[in-house]
Amino acid sequence: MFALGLIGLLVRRNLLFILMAIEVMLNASGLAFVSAGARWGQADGQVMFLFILTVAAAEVAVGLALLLRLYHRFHSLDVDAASEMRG
Amino acid sequence: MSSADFTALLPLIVLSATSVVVMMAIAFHRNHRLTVFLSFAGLALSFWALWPAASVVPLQVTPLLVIDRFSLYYFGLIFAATAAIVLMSYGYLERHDVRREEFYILVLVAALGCCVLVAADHFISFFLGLEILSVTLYALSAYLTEREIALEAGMKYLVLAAASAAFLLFGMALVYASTGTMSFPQIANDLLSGGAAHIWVLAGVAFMVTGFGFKLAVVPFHLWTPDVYQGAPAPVTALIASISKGAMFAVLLRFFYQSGARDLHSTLLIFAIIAISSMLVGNLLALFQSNVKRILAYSSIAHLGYLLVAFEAGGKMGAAAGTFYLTAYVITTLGAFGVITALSSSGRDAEDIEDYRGLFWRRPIIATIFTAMLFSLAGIPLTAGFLGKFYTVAAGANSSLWSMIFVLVVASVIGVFYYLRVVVAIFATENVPSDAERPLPAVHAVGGFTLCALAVVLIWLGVFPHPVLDAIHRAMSGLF
Amino acid sequence: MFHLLWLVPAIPFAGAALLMIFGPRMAHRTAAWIGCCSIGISAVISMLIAWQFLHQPPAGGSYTQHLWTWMSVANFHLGISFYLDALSLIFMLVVTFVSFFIHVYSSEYMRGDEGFSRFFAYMNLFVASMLVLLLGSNLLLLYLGWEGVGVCSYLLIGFWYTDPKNGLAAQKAFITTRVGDTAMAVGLYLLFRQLGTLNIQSLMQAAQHQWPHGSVYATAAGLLLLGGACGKSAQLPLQTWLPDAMAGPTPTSALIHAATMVTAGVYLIARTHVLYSLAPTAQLAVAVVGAATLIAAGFAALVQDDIKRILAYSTVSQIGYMFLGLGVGAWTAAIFHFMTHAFFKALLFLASGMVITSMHHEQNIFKMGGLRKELPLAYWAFVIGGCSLAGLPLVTAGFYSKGLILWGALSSPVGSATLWFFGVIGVLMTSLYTFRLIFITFHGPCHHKPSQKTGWLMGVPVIVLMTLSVVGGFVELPSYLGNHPWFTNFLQSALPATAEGHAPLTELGAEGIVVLAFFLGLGAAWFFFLQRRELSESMAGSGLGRALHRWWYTDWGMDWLYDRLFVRPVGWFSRTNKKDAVDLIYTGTAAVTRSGWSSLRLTETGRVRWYATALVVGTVIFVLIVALL
Amino acid sequence: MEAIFYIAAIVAVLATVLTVTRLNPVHALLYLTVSLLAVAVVFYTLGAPFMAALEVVIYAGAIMVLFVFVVMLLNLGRHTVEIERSWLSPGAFVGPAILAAILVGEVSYLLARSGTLTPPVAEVSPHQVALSLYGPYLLGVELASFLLLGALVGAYHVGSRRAQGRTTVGSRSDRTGLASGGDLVRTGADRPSGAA
Repeated sequence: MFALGLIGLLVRRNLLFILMAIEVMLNASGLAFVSAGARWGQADGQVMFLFILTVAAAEVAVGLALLLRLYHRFHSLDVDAASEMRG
Repeated sequence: MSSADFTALLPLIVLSATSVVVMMAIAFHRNHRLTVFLSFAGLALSFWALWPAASVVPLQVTPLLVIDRFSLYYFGLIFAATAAIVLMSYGYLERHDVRREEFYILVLVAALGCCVLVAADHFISFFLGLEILSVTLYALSAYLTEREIALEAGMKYLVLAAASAAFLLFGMALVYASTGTMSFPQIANDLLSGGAAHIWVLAGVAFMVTGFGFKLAVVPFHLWTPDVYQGAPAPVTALIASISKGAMFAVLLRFFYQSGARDLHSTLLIFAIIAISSMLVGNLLALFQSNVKRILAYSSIAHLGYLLVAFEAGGKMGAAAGTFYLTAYVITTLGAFGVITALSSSGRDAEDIEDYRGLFWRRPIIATIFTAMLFSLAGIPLTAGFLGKFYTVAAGANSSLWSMIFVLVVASVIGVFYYLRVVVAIFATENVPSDAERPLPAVHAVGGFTLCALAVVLIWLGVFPHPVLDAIHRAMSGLF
Repeated sequence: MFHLLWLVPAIPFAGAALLMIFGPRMAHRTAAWIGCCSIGISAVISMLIAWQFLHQPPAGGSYTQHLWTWMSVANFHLGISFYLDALSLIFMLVVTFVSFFIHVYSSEYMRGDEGFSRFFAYMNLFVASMLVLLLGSNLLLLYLGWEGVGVCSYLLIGFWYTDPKNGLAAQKAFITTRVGDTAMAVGLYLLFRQLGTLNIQSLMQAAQHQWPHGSVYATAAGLLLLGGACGKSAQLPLQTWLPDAMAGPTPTSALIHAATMVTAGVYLIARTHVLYSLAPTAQLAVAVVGAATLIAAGFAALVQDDIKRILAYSTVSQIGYMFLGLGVGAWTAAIFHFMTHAFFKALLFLASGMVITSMHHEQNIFKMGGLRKELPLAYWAFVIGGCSLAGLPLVTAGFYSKGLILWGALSSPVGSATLWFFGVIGVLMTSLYTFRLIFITFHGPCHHKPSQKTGWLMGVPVIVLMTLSVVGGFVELPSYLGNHPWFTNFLQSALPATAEGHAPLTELGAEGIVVLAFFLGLGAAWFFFLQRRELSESMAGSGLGRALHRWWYTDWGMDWLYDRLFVRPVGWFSRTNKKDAVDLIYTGTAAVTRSGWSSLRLTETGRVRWYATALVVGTVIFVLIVALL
Repeated sequence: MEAIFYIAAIVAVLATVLTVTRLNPVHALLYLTVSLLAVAVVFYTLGAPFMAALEVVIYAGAIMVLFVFVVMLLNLGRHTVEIERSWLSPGAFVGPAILAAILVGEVSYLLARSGTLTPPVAEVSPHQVALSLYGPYLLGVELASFLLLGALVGAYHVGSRRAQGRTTVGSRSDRTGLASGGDLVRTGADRPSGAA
């Protein structure tokens, strides 16, 4: 799933999809933590997942705010539209 | 938590309280000057709180944070750097027609994130610190929302930082899965006992390198640097370049030293590759660049490469050399971006090399400060940068890293070329634009004062480094 | 008192920093106060230190003040520390005092100039660097001060940077001294490499112990350091920059290009005298360079028409005397001449500054004349300074110091009658050109009426220096005058005594010949330039005279020679050999870096997905490394 | 139990594939939600029932709602699908897929080399999680609240549309006065619920 999220990140030009792909990647890492925690029978993995959840929410909040802003500015969600700086 | 715990955490508590106080103050009365004053006072108070904290260290505060001399040294660096950024931002934001006050909340929270990173010896606090820093930096990079390139910078930073954080997390999960612990020293125990799942740790560390490498902006994770440096407002760039990288380097030292992951062959190999390619690629990219912010971005890639040489050298000497280099680098970067901040007008940042043509004849003081900063970056004697490089080379030589030293020297020679290009532009006497052609904004007194102070500290460190070196050597007790 | 030593360079430095930062917004009056007071305080402290040095000499004749360690790695420690012994004390005293008077003078001379505070900032910075150069206990500080004074000299020569001619002169000075500096840097590195320390005193001790007499290393190091000294002190063959350096403001010429900086070479050689004692070849080279320079510059001075250029050539010539003294082992005599020269040459420059100001910045002496009545103070300053320079017997300082050098050249085992003979010819030349200058400028018909009168701020320093130019010589009385070598005795703790060898003449007899040469020159000048000016003009007008005049006027054609020898061949070489192998290395490196840059630049596409791909590729590679190992 | 684990895992992977490849954002979101629900089931089988619940409530619930909001706000409809089609050629998948495959291959190779880790699945009750969250990791909770504070202020600033030329130029900042301060207070009031 992590790899799938990665593919999504690399393939998509639409910022919305990229954000979704990032969510998938974070979720996959969370899954890894929960299963690792389960392996050791510890609560730590789940605690970490909880924080990942929080972080995911925060990132999405800022990410979507930025997305709205970009859309108003460029009238497109194409990330390549905003590639003025290079070289 | 005991009272000693609270004393040890006092600097962090004061800092967090400051951000809340600033927010409250904004809620009741929006005033730029008041906000700056409160932020600065809070940072000063946090700095003061280092002394009570120093009396109880080293202390493990909950499994998440460890407050020792190493942490306190970096706290001090972060507080001072943040205070400088806050003061420099005042004049800059005054010229911009945006909501100004939230900027300071974000800066304070970012500083908190850096402090958490520095004190983290557990994956949870490491991750949280990193994310506190990242999330605020997304917003800060795009702070001037009316600028397209700022939005672009924010977007690029967001996507890549989130992706690299996912890699980091995945690596942490692998390490956790194999060792069953998330605390750095306990990972070391597991590694020492040679657990069956040794290889998992290696794979996890390799993934984590991506997370480290992104924030440190080293090859091959460096591509975002110039764009974000260019797009973000100059004070934010200063923040990204100085304390964000500094805190990341601190946690790099702490993680790899305390978890014992530094002693793995493949780790050393990976970092050697990163260091060598960063030094070369960064300097080569900067060669004919005409945008000063991008030049500094590329040079920062190279500087992080030099820092990794100190990391590779290892031992107390390597860590101390790295810390000193970093201190010098933070001061220098703040100064350089401070000059850009001070000379930026409301429309655009002063980032083109042409903006600096003949600056010496128009603004001698600020031009001299900028020259001093560039000399320090180039590693010219009597500046802090020279001593940093000297100690790094000495540490490298001590560990017989001859190939890396060779690359370092070659890269430094290339580096001198582009720093001198800027210096030549500053002292150029021909085609100096007049005030009418290219008006220079008046330097705000607060920012100007900060710049002078930075220049003084730079020279002071370059000439009389001993107090700081002693502090660093004491700080190293936290790692060993 | 000794612990105040660090303040001596620190205060001028602080003054320079203050003036640089706040100068532009400062009233001229404040800037002048800061500039003069910092040097004044520094001079007072030097005097206190000297007082204590005389009354309670430190153990071993030297005092080291260790301030802090700059770098320390393993067994290599490099400290910021100052070293005071009789030699550096003399230099320190002269530098601070002469600087102080010149600063006072400048506060009037530069009045109303746009860059008033900038001037004082540079001057203060110069004094600070010069003191670091003198007091530094290790090669690094020495080099730092050495480069520092070079930079200040560059900045001050090009002080009026709006005139491109001044900028060119500054560049010429910088590049020429750079040639010497490179030699010196190599020499210093050689010393460090061979002897393993940077501390000058330990270096000298180590050299004495490790290197045999006539050792190759000592010779090489000595010659390389001599190269540096030639550059900074404007000795043959690197002397051409100094006359052009007169483009700077006159106080600058007085301080930097006459009294202090140009004698740094003398200081360097005196400081490393052990090397030269070990390497007779190098020492002989010093003497030959000195003798050749003093004659060549003497002739060049004879035909110049710019008042400051005459003085510049005379400076070159007098430093030639100092080198001659060093070269024959008359160490203390050279230092003695440095001191008296600082007094009278600063005096002459300051007086010429008065003349130039009142003549509306006219510097050609043939456009002056008859100024004796109009500018009595300047006239008397020139007379006293000139007499001291030329060595009027018994009453002037220059007579004693030059006499000591000449006696050393004749009597020391390293000296010879030839060197002495050159020196005596030099005396003749000196007195000839000095009095030519005085007679043409102050006597004869008056061409222009001087306008401005100068104030007391310019007058007082001139009077003080006049006094010093006379009494400065009485600290050392030769044997035929009662034999009171106070100065030599004082320096004995730092420099070895002049060895006495077989001399063909007695000291009194030799001195008699020198005095004769002086009066011969004076008489000739009086005859040709005052009584029968037309005679000198017809001589200069004849074919041979014109050729010689032209040859000497262009400083023996040195600039022309350099142009032919270096500038043009290099230009020709680079033009015709564009595709040469040597060139190919440079263009090749440039091309490689440039192509590296342009190909790497392509990676910065600005596309975020591409950046993310790089991130992933990096991760893949690193995980692969882990997997394979 | 094991069967459920594998079925849920396969569903999760398939749903994720579809998320990545869908052209219509709403469809993609739906598949993402499905994927998250499947992961919740996986959590349950791994003995983490509390996490399963949170996954549904926060991820599938709250975070997805944010996405839906944005999709609605921007009115992304048929037009988007067309654009997406033009952007998303099958060829575009090749490179990233290869990279991802290599990465997966490497990790599986590493895992295979070290021998399989038999997961001794033990249920970790919500009680245990709570004890450790508010015990040793209490500071983490505090830090998370600051993370949210930062995110909140950031999102508030970046998202607000005020800056676009509606204000007059002035050197003092009082002009927005208490009104926008009030904004912040109101938005700030959400903080405790976010941090919990």
